[in-house]
Amino acid sequence: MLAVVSLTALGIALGTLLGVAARYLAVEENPLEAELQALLPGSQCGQCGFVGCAQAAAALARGEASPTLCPPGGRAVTEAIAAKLGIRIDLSAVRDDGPLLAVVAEEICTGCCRCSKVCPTDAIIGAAKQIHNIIREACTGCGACLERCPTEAIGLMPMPVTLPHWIWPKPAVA
Amino acid sequence: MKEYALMMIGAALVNNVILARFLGLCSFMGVTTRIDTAAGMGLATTFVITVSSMADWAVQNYLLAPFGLGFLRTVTFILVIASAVQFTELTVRKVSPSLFQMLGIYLPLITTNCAVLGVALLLVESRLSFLASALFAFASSLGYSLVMVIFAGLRERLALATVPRLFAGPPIGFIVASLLAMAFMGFSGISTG
Amino acid sequence: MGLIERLFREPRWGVHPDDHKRPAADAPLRVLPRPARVHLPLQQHVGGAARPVVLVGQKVLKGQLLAQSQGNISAPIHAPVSGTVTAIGEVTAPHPSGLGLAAITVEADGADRWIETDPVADPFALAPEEIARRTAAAGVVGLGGATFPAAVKFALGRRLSVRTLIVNGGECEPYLSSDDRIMRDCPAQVVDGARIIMHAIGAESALVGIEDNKPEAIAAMTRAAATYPEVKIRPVPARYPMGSDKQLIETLTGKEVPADARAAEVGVLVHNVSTCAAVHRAIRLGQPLVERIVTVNGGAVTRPGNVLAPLGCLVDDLLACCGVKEKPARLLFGGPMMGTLLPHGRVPLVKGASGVLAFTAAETAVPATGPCIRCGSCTRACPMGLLPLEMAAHIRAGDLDGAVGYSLSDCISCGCCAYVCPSHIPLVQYFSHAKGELAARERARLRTEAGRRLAEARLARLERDAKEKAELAARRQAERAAARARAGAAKPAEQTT
Amino acid sequence: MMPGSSERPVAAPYAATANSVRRVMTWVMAALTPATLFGFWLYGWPAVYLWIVTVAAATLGEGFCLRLMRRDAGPTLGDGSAVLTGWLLAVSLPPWAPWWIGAFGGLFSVIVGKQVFGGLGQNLFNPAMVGRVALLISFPVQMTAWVAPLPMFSVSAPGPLTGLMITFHGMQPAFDAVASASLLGFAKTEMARGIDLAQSLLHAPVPSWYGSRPGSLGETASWLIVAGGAAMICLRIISWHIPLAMLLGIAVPAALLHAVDPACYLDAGTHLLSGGAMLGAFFIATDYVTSPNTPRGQLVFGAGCGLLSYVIRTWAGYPEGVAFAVLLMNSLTPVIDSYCRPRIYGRDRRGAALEPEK
Repeated sequence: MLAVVSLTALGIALGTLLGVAARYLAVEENPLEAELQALLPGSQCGQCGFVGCAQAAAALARGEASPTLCPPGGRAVTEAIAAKLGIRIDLSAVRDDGPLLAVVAEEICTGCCRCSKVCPTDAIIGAAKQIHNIIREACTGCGACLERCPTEAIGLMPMPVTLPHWIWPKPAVA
Repeated sequence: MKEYALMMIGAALVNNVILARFLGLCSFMGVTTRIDTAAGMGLATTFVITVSSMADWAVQNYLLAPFGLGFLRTVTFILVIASAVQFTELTVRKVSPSLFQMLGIYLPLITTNCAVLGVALLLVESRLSFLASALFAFASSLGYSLVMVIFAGLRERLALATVPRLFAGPPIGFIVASLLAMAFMGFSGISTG
Repeated sequence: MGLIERLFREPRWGVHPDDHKRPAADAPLRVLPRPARVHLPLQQHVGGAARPVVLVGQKVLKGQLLAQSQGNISAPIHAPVSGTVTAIGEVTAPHPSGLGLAAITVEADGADRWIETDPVADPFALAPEEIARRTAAAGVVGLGGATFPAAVKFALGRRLSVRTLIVNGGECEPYLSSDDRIMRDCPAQVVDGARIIMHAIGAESALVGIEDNKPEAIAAMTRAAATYPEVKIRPVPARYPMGSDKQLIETLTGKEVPADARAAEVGVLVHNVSTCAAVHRAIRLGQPLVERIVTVNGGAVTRPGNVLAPLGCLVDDLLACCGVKEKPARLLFGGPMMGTLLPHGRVPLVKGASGVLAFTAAETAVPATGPCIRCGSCTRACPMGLLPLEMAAHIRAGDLDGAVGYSLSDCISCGCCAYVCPSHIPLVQYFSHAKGELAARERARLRTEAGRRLAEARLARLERDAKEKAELAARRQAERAAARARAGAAKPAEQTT
Repeated sequence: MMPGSSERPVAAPYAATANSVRRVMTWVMAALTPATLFGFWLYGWPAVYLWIVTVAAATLGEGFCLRLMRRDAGPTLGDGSAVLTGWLLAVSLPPWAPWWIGAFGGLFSVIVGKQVFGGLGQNLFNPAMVGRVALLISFPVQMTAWVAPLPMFSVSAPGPLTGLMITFHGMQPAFDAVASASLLGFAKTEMARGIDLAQSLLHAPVPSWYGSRPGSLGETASWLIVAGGAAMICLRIISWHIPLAMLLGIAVPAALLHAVDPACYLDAGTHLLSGGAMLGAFFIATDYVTSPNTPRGQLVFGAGCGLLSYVIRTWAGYPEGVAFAVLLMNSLTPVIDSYCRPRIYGRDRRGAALEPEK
């Protein structure tokens, strides 16, 4: 009896203390989801399997998706998400061929305008019956246009290496 | 005075919680990937050990011993420790959200860190005075923090080393721990001598 | 050096490589025989590439503008020979990648006819802005290797009211002696150029820092500057990288340039001696920058020395002029410490190339890389006070952010660390790799951000479109309803009538 | 691409020092040679054999590990680091220790102390001291069996054959050299028996000025070790920071406590000249891999080594603390390194950009 009473008393006392402390030390919930969404490309391309970046961010925040989910974001986005979530991942597993660009094969393009309607960043220009073109600076390489093209005139290719973009190779480890 | 000093050195270095008593190995291997994290963990655990040891001393001497409730010791001690951990968790979350994130699951797990309960139980056995037990607990946890920080530094360097695949990961961690324990054996004999 | 000195007067930074400057430095200046054609890359400077203003097939005179500057930081390109523009296309860039670079090719006609120039008799009567304008129009850039447009620096100096001009005659790179040569052969031009720059930026004094391994240059410059008390010749200890801006400023003035800040913010501006001479020619003679002195040196060269060569001539032309003992195993622009590796000899001479080095296979042989033994040689040698061994260890493990934490951004790539490393670890390559990766990452981030903005704009547009369409539809419907109502109203009226 | 150059371009600088790991190791060995030769002379043939066994064990251990990892053993063994590890271990052993002490120590040093971490440059603890401490706590009897000096070629010294017997067949009790004690050990046991230093030192083994005293194989000739260390400092193989800080770290507390109570505490000179203080300060604590690499860090490290040596010698159970102190400070090296960084040009100590001074 004494044991029960003393234990209960102790528990109540400590619980009260903690309750008071919780009130004084309260913090707002971490707005993790919004922060994650800010890291994602935001092009809503759907390659991750979610409807859009907001849904992907929500899944990431719930821990239901892997940080490696975003192909257009590449390694950089994966790293940023992993850092935000505080998890370590093996980055070597993430395929990253560098940024990709969509290119239009001019001899096959029929100027149907279907691709430009789905491009999430409005990177495709061209009027009906005109050969379409892609603005390099705006293309995120998401590939949404690829499936839309009835003549398979669009392909992805790695961004060409130019002088200012050239990187010294990492020295071979002895 | 000299006895206190010797006792504290003994608790911190000679009978180090981690390296000589092999307590708290979970957090020793778990949160020592970075010096900052390990130092944070050390601080949090120092606080928990010191506070809960003092509280446990009071509980032991004014509640359990007078009423003959020795059989409730473990339960009550864990209750006290859990409360202290909860408090620490709230504080850390408020003061340093990044540390909170880095410590992750290991912060609430201080509750089950056997170093905490171990020190409290050791104190019961040694029947020290309140001041002495507070100092003993504090010194023990300082020794814990010291080893945590040292080990985190070593592991930061190990992370950059090209350890053979056979030993990479936990094996090399334990080898380092054993070498560290070997080095700490140099202190043996201080408190008794 | 005495034992006691070695023990107690340990220099705080840098290395002292074997300088190999002589006999090339002592050989009299030669002039390159006029090449048959020259290739002028449109980007020979920091900043935006120049935009061509000539057409293929057009006849040009020596000194005629070929491409004008584009953007705030840029420099024009002029024809170094008279002749015909034969192509505007790609040539191999002076870059280890061997990638192409847009260039104008001029076929020399052999006449070397100068375009009409506009000399200025008294530059000190000109407004400083006018000097900056003329310098910019002459295409003068930093000739020490940085190739920053000189006129942009003038404007910066004026804006931040710089009081001291530092003339960099350090030339600390081994093998190179083009600055040495220009100080020995035309000290008056250098001093005059320095005084013009002082006028242009409003500086009160000029300090000429010359490494003490060039006694002839110090003597010549002292003589030339004797009549101008504001120009002071200051010998500095020969120690690499004394020719680096930050180290020279600290040695001469004791001031330290804060991290991420420009030298002008501590009241000094640094210009190379060759740049001074080029400014002199641009203002006094009205001649644009079309030629430069370049050191041709290295074990594979028969008659090493300095050559006055038109820009755009090929490295092979320069080597042919000085003779080659054996096929060079490595070609460099600049010195061995920071120079640029060239993919082959068919690379045009650019404004920033102070030397062409041709090394034999024996000279290029390096011992195999070993593991880091943490000896700390690199730390002692680093003129920036960094920890190269830690940065390299983090980069090797793929932890670029860790390297950034060790202040990778402060690295000046001087090469001291890799030079002294007893394990011959290519530390600078690690750092260059990491800097490139970080820049690529930043580009990717900006790209992602731009993509997001575009996507948001598109969504907003689609929404607006849908809304407008809905409104339009609603209005149409309302109109139709109104019309029907009107018609309905008319009908009964009809019926009633 | 240029003829002769590979597909991957090599970055500047295209010049390199003549310095190499091998040269560094060779100089350290050269600096260690006089003290070692002195040890050979002082303790006779058994010392020579022990040295050979230890160095051979370390080299073989390294070669074996490299073979296991299928790496080319040639260049790695050629840099001399394994030999140096064995050598440093050998000179810190009791000169008449049985062969298996040297063999076990050499193998343990190189395998557990170094190769397990990935080889040269990756180890966290000084390999020689790892071996020494492992031996000391595993075989305390053999590791504290000191002999009185019996100079080679002197009448009572063991000859080459007897030396072989001593090293490989256990000690011969016929020699009166056996069962001597080092001064530190002597003082410690006498103190434990309640005899204060003023009394006990009267009949303590007297150290001679040139190092003829019982002790480790190569630790006794302090003057030769200091000479070797000074040579290394002049050659810039090591900097002065660690040795000076470490010797001060021992001498200052020793002098202070000796002044307070001469009956309880040995004087600073004795502390500096006995045990492994000198060898530790110049050859062991200065190991590149396991010591900090900034001057300030090295001062902290050296002082820590000295202080801990003194603490362990004076209060802990072991008579000699240099090896433990070095290992303990080795473990702190990463922490020291991360807090003692050099000031970066243009930044203050904390890494913030300086204010521009006009």
